[in-house]
Amino acid sequence: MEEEKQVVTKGSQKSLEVARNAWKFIVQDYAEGHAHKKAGKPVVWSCALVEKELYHAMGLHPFYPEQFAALCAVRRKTPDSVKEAVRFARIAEQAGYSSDLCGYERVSTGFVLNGDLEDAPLGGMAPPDMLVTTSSVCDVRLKWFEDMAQRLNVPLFTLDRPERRFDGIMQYPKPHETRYYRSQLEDLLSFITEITGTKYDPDRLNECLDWGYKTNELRLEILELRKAVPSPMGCADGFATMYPGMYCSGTKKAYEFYRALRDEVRGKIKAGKGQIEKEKFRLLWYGIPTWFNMGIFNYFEPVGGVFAYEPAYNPHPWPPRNPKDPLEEIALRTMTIGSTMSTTIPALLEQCREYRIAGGVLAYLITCRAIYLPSLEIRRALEKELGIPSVLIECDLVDERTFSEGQVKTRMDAFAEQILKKHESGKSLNN
Amino acid sequence: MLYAGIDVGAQSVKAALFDGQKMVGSVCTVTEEAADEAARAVYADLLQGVGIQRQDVEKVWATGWGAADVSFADGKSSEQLCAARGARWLLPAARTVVDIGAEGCRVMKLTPEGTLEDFANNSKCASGTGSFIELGAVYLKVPIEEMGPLSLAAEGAAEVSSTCAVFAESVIISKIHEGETRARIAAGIHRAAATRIVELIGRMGFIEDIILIGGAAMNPGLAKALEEMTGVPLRVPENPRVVVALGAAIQASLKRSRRGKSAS
Amino acid sequence: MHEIFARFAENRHEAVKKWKQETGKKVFGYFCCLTPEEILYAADILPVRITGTGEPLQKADLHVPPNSCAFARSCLDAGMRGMYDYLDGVVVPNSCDIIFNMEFFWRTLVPRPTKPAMIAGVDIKPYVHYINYPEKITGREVVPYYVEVLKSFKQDLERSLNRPITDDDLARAVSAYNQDKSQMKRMYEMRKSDPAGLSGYEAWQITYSSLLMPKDKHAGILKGYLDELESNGHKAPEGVRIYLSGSAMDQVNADIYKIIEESGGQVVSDDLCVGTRSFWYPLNEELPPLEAIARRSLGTACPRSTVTDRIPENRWAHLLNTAKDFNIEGAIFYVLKCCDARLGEFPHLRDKLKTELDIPVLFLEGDYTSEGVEQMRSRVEAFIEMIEG
Amino acid sequence: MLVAGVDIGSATSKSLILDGNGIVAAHIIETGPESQESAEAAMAGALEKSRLRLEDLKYIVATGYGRINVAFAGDVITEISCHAKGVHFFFPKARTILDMGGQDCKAIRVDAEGNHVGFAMNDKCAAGTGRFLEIMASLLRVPLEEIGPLSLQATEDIKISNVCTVFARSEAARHLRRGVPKANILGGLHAATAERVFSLLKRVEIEPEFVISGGIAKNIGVVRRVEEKVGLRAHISEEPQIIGALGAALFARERAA
Repeated sequence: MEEEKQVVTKGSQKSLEVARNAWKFIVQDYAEGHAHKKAGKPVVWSCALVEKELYHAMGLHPFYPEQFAALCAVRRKTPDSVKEAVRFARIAEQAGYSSDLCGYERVSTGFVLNGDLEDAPLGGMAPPDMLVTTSSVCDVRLKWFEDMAQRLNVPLFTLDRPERRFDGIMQYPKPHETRYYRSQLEDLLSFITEITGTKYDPDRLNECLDWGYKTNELRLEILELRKAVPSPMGCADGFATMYPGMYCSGTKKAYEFYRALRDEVRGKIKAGKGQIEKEKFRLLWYGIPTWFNMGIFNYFEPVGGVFAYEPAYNPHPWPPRNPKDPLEEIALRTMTIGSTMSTTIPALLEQCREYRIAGGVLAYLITCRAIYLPSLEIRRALEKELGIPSVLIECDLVDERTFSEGQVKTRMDAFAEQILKKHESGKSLNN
Repeated sequence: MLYAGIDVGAQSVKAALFDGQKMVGSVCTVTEEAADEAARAVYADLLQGVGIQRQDVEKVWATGWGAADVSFADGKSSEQLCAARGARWLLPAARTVVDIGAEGCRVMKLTPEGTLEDFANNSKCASGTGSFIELGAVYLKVPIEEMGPLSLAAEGAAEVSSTCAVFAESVIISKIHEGETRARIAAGIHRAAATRIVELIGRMGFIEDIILIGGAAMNPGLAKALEEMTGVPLRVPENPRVVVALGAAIQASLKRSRRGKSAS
Repeated sequence: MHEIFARFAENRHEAVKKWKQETGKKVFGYFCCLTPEEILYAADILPVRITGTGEPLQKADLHVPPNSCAFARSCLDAGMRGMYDYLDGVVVPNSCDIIFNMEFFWRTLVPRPTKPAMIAGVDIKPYVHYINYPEKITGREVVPYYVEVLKSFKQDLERSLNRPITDDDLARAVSAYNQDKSQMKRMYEMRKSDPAGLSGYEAWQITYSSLLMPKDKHAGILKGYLDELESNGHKAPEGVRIYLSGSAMDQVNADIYKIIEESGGQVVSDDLCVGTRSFWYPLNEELPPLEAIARRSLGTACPRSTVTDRIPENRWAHLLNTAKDFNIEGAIFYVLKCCDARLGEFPHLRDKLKTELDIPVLFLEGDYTSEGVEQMRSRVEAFIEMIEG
Repeated sequence: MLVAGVDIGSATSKSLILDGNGIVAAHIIETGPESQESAEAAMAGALEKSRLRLEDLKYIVATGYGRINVAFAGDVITEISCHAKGVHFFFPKARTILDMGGQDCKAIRVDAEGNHVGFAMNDKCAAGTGRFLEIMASLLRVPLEEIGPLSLQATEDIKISNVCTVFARSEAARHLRRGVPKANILGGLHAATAERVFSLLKRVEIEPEFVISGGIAKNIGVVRRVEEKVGLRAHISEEPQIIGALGAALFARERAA
């Protein structure tokens, strides 16, 4: 971390040791990926929402363009140059990709168009043998991966998870839905076998799913621990430590990472220690963070505000392990996730109660339709249902050119004044 | 034989006279008058300046935003086409024409033979136009004609990150507070505008020679910023504002031989 | 132009309300050409495509943020303003991120004519129906999956309407749709000639009205009209042959056809949902009707859908064939701001058009206002002039 | 007890001195490039008017865009809280405030004590800000204070479709070139501004009573059009521009107490 300092700007101050060391985990994982490729083994570029245990079971090392774009948002080539994300986004925009498109898409496309896949932070993403994406959550990842596959002339596989809608009650996936998804998982495995020669081995997959399941349980436990007052682990820690769970699920190293994290959080709670000395109010961060400016997560600390909860990368409970039919298990897991406002908004309100949230900072991501579209409804629900004020931070995920610091500061200051006024007047801040 | 071209823009009207070999006269007037009257007045000025009569002119060709309103024109063509014609006549090696006016920026790509192959316009936002620099000058309290020379005096440039011409004001003010010199800020404003323009040039493939025309071409600061960012020398003609009008005049001279497709 | 087509295309709400009053039948609104409207037709319902107003938003701006599809926002605004109060139901397929969310927005924000019938937290007579359309349209199990989705939609409909929808009803719908599709194809065939048999704007009026009229009626009138055009040798004005690609094309932005024509061009084919995509894909009458409907809907080459497995080329295939069959000289992409699927595929299609077919491309970013369309004029003029040389 | 508020906006800087009875003096100047200098000059003006010295003031609060750079201020508070406070002083019944300055336009909801309980601000585009109309006034060569009244003489509001200030300017120039009367162009520009402002106001849910403050409150053309859309008459402070400084001074009084 030390030697990186001069090129990493506006990092966040993390409150946990494990979170401060998460960077090493990422560097190590990239290095393993590059070594894997050099040894002649296959590499996949994957959308972050594909079930990663499959890759580890099939001997693939995955790189994730979304995560890579976020990495580019914090790194510069030289201290004087623009952020790598801006450099790549410009390349894409020159090639006709609209600046209204998702920053992740523009950055990784620019990286591909740049031609030199090593000319990037951490040596870039190793040249892929295949691309895999999913229709989960947003449309962009379909077109984006199609486009990269065409430009790299590399085979692509798309998993389709139909966006299920829940009307009032949570519905268990119907047989035709899991059957549909399961058939695609089978086809994905044959697709991988065809390219790499590696045969599908259910025992190997079960082993990875065991690690994945245990890791997920740990992450759920940590999430539960984070409800403690004062907040032992903030959003800066949360975002810094999501990498192993999001991208390395199914490996022992991810499990060990969260075990250490869980222990540290437990210890902090036991010692009665929070993120800061005197916690006055707790905040929600809705959406993906402003990767280019993670310092924002410490912004309210001088006035006693801490970011306590972020729903973005949180784990969902998994269905029980089904070693006899691991593909069925994965299909069931995936088809249980819902992403309509009918369910996400009430769930978010419930979480705000549980985490004693006093205010919401909503990333108003103008280029990420999936996160952006519900923003105004969430803002209204927080105010109407819980009496919680919120503020919108308008920007892209990784493209700092969209971020107006002065404007954001005024908004956040006024928002803090509003919350503190409530605090002074003796109204309960922690619902 | 003489041919006239009239370029009716939103803020100024330009006219040029072409004799088949060279440009024999040109006028550029900032005016608020209705398009037809303004064109008439500028055309009269042009003829008077050269000292010829209306009947000496074989054809009058209109272009620009108000081209359709020029009642005495024999025909009209788009600005893109006229810019290509004019630029190519001034610089036979031109393959890329960058036309930066007050509100618009467009880049034309030409084939090796000189015909228009493709073009790109700036879309909904005015960064990368002359106005961006103009407003910057207002905020810096520097006369607009001094902006370019001022920026040339700077060592390096301040980062002006705002993409909105109006909001650049707060960025500029905060740069002043940070102790930045006016020259460095002026350089930063030019770089910000140039970034957008380079994006458009990039879309057309950066093919040399690149010629810079339009009112903003007279700003040496912008030309320098563009050269630095593209890494390619830019050619600026002597009177860049009238190149499109000249192109219209040339277009008029070519229209004779075409398959009866006169102006509709 | 046939007066009935013009009436439906230019005054859609009045025309449909009048039809409803005269027939006493039900009308459902739907988003997107992927909707299995044949099932609605089979239930004796008139399916009409929902479009917006292009006016400044009055109500929806409070709920849907600005940096998103202006078309969808405007549709919702029209709904919230009561302009669609004559609808008896609304169908929302999962056809893109924003339309997907229209299910929630329409259900929670647009006043509905009927009361919900709640059982265990579920509305068993929904006003807004959601169709979980697959995003990958070529998977091994996609047809059985989608047939199941359609079955449950049909059941919801039967419950809401209190009537069965039989296989005979469906077969009748399939046949009526095919008749209209064949007339529409014939109309497009007539545009292959130079000059084209119909102008781009005429073709648009005919296409748009087909989305607002019962298909049997539309097919009948269209047949008579095309016969008449053929017998009197009608031709559209000559012009540079343009392929139009882009987002939703309704009464708000259809002036783009006129602008192209006035600039010396003529739209001869397209890749629009109010265009080829609404009829291009026939229904196989040999198959069980639901499967035929499922396959038609899955066969539609929407920019949002993906075919993948290896290198995806279905969008290019449509373009390539059209460009050859219709002798295209230039392509205009009129894409609404923030339309992710369109914006994401554009650079690739543009590059292929230029390098493989040597067809020049003009990109226009639309904002779904009629003034916005007018502002495109000078660029369209320059583009067509460029092609003329 | 004497206290003061200083409001350093992007266009003008304001200072206001308050004692137990009310406003003692206020002063408005154009903001220079340096916030600190502007703050000093604005403060000096008010001190001169009231024949006071800086040492006489017990507490000073700074607000506005340049608030961080005011060395002599005891505290800084955002313009949103200050505007709410200032408006509340004049209009205790006010619940919805529209404040339109040069670059910012904000809608603020306040409670019975004058605390802001919700706000919405314009996005990163300058359409719908005061500067938008200033730029148009200079294009049309109409003095700024006359554009509002002139816009009300419009026989028809020309539709302005461009949201970008610079492009709207060229659109306006084209209308001028087509012979459209200035009043109608201004009508269109004011209508476009009112449209943007209204959509902001809707986001805080308009409740009576409704107050317009900030520089734009002097523009009758915008005020009338916004009133029409909102369906409420707006209260307007006679010196709408000093509301922020007043709010800051009121906060200073609370801090000093």
